[in-house]
Amino acid sequence: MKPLRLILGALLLLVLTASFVPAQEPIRIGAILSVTGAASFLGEPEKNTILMLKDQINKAGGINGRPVEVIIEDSKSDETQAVLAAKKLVERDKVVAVIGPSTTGESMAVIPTMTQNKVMLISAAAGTGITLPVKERYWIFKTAQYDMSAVEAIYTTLKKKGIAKIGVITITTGYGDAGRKALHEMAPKYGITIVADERYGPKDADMTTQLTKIKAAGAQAVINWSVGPGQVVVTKNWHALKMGIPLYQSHGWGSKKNIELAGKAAEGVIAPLGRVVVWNKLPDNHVQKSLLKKFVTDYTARFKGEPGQFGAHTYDSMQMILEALKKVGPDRSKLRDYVENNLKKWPGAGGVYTMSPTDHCGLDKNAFEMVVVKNGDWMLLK
Amino acid sequence: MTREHGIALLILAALVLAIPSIVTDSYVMTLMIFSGINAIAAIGLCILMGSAGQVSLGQAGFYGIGAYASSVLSQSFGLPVPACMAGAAIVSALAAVILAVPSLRLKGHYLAVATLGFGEIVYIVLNEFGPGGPSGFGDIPPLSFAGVAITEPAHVAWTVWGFLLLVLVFSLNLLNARPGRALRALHGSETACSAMGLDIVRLKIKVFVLSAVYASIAGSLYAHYVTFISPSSFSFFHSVLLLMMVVLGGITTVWGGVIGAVIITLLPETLKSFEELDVLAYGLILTLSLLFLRRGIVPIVIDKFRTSERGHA
Amino acid sequence: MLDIRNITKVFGGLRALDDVSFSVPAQSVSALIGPNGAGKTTMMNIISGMFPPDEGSVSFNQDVISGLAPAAIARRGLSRTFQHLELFGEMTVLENVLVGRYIKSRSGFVASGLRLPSVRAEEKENRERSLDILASIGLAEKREERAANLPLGEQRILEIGRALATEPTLLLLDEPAAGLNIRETRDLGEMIVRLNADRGITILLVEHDMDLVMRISTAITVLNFGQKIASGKPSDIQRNPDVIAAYLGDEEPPC
Amino acid sequence: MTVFLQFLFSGLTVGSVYALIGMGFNIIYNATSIINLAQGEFVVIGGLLMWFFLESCNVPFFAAIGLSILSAGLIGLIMERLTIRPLRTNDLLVMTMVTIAVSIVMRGLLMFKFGKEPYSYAAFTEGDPLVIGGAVIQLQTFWVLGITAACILGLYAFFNLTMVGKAMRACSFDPTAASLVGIPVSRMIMFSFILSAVVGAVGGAAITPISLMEYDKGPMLAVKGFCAAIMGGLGRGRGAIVGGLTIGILESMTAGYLHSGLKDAVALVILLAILFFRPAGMFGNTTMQRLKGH
Repeated sequence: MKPLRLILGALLLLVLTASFVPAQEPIRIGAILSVTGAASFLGEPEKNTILMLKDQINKAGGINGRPVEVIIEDSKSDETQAVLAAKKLVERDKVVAVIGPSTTGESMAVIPTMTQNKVMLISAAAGTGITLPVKERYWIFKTAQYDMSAVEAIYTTLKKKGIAKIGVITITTGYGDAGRKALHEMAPKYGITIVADERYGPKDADMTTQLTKIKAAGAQAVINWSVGPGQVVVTKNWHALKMGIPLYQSHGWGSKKNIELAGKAAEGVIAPLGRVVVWNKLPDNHVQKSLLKKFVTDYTARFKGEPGQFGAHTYDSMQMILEALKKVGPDRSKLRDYVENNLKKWPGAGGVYTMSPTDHCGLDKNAFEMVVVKNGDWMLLK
Repeated sequence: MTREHGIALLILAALVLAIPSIVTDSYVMTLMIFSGINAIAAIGLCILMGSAGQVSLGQAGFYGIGAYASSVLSQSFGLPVPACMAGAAIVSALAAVILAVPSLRLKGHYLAVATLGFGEIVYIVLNEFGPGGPSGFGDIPPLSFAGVAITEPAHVAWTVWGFLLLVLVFSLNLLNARPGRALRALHGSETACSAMGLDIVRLKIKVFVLSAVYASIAGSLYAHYVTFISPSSFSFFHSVLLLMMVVLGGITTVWGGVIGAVIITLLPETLKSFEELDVLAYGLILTLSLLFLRRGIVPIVIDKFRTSERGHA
Repeated sequence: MLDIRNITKVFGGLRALDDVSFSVPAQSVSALIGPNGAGKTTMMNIISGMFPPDEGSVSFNQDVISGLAPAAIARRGLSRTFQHLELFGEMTVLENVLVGRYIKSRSGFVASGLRLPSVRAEEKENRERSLDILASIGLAEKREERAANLPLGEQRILEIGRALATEPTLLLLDEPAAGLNIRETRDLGEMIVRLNADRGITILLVEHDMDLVMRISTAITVLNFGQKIASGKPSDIQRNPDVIAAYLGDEEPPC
Repeated sequence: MTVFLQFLFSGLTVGSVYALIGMGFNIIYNATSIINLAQGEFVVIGGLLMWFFLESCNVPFFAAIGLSILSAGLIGLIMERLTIRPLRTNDLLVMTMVTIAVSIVMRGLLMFKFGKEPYSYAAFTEGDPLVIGGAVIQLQTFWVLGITAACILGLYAFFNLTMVGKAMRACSFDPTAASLVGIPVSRMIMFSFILSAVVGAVGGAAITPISLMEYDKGPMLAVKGFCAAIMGGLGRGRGAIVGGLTIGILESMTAGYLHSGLKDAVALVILLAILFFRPAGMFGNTTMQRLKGH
């Protein structure tokens, strides 16, 4: 009987002392990312970036002494799963804010949940519908540039080069579709005619047919809007066909992996890329340079590969939330107000943000640099 | 309907009524809602396969038609949600007739591929011509009845599981009456059925339509609950998922569809802790359950129960 | 009641039936016999519409039925059993008979699903009639048994019960005694006679058991290699030299 | 004309891969009547293993091909041993569902080992694309076509000239009779899995330099290959080839002359039309189908 009582006593003591130690309750941030499934190329760097920033802040002592915990839910690139994840994060885990989801569809799917529960969402997807109309998207922000901005960056270059007739080839996913709509919408403003509008599936093996059609239609440039293997296959086919017209890619092109996979076919491909991809080509006095340098070097040191455009999305959302937490503390509503009103000319990895009650994205076409592939590396297009 | 089915239904009804007091966590509630939605579609597939012996790899097509048709009707024409769901069910039924009339000449794998082709065509059409294209569209009116919106999770759960109960009662009634017996007979011997004067083709078309209507109801509920839909939720993978639910739960009874749907819906959530390996774990669990529970969970449990009962008597 | 006119059926190069004609008079117990491969089952399948004849016609109550689908023929009151049993093995004995009631009832999908009063009434009647049939064929006690679990003899009887549920005027029995022991065969014979006498059902029987055939049938047609070689009363058939020769060739003499 | 040729070449390239997958389906179907929906994963395994041996282990080209084939065959063997053999059921539906579950396991393993990004390696022969009638063909396309042709010939020779091949054919006609004359049917089933894994893997290795390969490409490939096999009539080698090429060319022509967004839909509609008019595929023998039963 005695030893048992002793153990019980010891346990009691342990429990008591444990509760006396000021073990700080962590601040919980949620994230819904397409870690697996069709959009996993987005979720992977986004997740890594968040993990890295979390460890960095905790190593530096957390937020006012409280550690930060990030609960990352894999949405499997599926809207139903994303909704489930949002409910779990908001109601069970009681997170202060949510980062993600990675795709427009999933973001749209979780908006009602976030709005009902009054929790800020900073999406990593580009779709305009995510933050517009702002009145109905009170709790929703995003760090991904509008597709419109990337299109404008491309069209500005085209106009400069005197190209007026283009062929468009897009992937039949939400990403490609959003790009396709933006390309059509902006074309008249820049005096550009789309002479061919082709599409392909995310797992298609050969796009020669579509490119041949574009060429036959008399296009002076090809614009491909996709992410994943498709953009490499298009590049290879474009190269093999010796089309004699330049190939432009979307901002999804910004991964060294693509140059590697396409080999010499990638030479001369032009794309509007975020500065995170070409940070070492920036002048030293650029506002984003130092933070990008640290971000990319840290990332590469910890994970193989680069964070790329998509890592930058969650880098910025995570930094915004952390900054707001430091300033106003873990209050869902105050965090939202801070992000909306206090981020002016705020340098991030994806660009320089200016948030306001009428703009919950805060980026424009200046977030992009036009970049050309040369000798297997990125070069700023002059 | 036999007494056992009646008792099971009563228990289920009691559980459904008690949902708000059992489930307080809205995340679990959401899981319940999705399970219920999947179960409605799975029951249709159960009757189609287990009773009439037809395989469909295109059930997600009807699910998608139900979701899109109902959403468009309610969003663009402002019709009340129940009317939209009924309208969507009619559209799905028509699609089912169009598919069934030529396909039912086909047997086994050929029929499977015809339904697969149908599902893919629906997916492509939604992708190309659906409102919002591949990106989908949102702001779909929420579930409502007589003008009162149903958005409270517990109320949505009641609605979904209420539909599920209705579908179950309807199905059990049907299966234990003239048409249902004919369907089960069809599974046993088509030769004998024709000698008994059964019009096999019409029966098959009707059961196909029935399964399409169930899938359509499920799709409509999904759309009005999530209020955002895109084609990716209605792809081939969802057809396979529904098939997996039915086979795992057991195709010989509609309860198999319900249990299978709940398990398949909950499984990925419980595997989250495996992180990177969750796909692998999911696949392994499916493989093992199919290997060891090949007749399906519900039939095996029922048999166990019956033998033990007999053992005691 | 049933008139078979010049039926020919060719499978590949084989003439399974070659210009066969005979008729089954109303209220009779007729039998179709012949050695293995004579074309008896082929004839049964043609009469019941499982496949069409190449030439010739089948008339039932003066209407040509050859070319109709099996289900359409069944709905005209011609039911059959199968040599290789075609029961609904996973369903209960009672349910098997209830399926037979299909064409005699009308509840559709929606009415049944909603269990409307009309459905309840019809179900009740179907159940009563089916139980009557089960009682008359001696399977009432096994009504909740799975059909596949019955012994062979009872399965054959259940097939007859199921056919009866369609309320036929003509019943085709394809080797009903195959695999039955002597006692079961005797019971079967008595049952067939009773059906014929009590319910007024005309019966056409294909059977190998000559004892049974000779005892119960009123008219017999004999096939050999697809051709009709004899027809007449049992006593005439037993004495017919062609028939004896045919069966001797088959090493299975009648009686 | 040039444009037409270009569409045709594109269709042939894609179609020959469908044909190879369709043949893989047929090999297993003939031995077991199972539709192996993990067939697409064999193709992915072929491509990714080839990359692994070539780029990661720096094995010379021919050795890499040999190793890939060997490993794929082994994976086919393991799949049969661990799932199909213990199952021993006549329930084709459960068997087919098991192949789906196995394909999920394979995807899980591939994701774990290779991650989610696409892989590629250099074409088998270096050099500029060939120009025929103004249309451009990548050299790798010839490899794909050549390998498909070699597989067709090889399989033909195997099934018609070797003892094992003849025994496998016997099993597909009538397993009971085959086992009566002393053919070990279960071993033939095992061979069929090995063979179909190898055929799939070879196709995967050949197509990767053109289309890239990633862990989750399998299901789409399986669906297309299945359609190819069905279009030609399940179980008919010749049928799968014609079916695969037909679908490939149809897709390419639709994309070229109609609209690229509709290419998959048009191919499917035509597949359905063929099925409705010839319920056992273009070369399927309806009576055979009826005799073989359900």
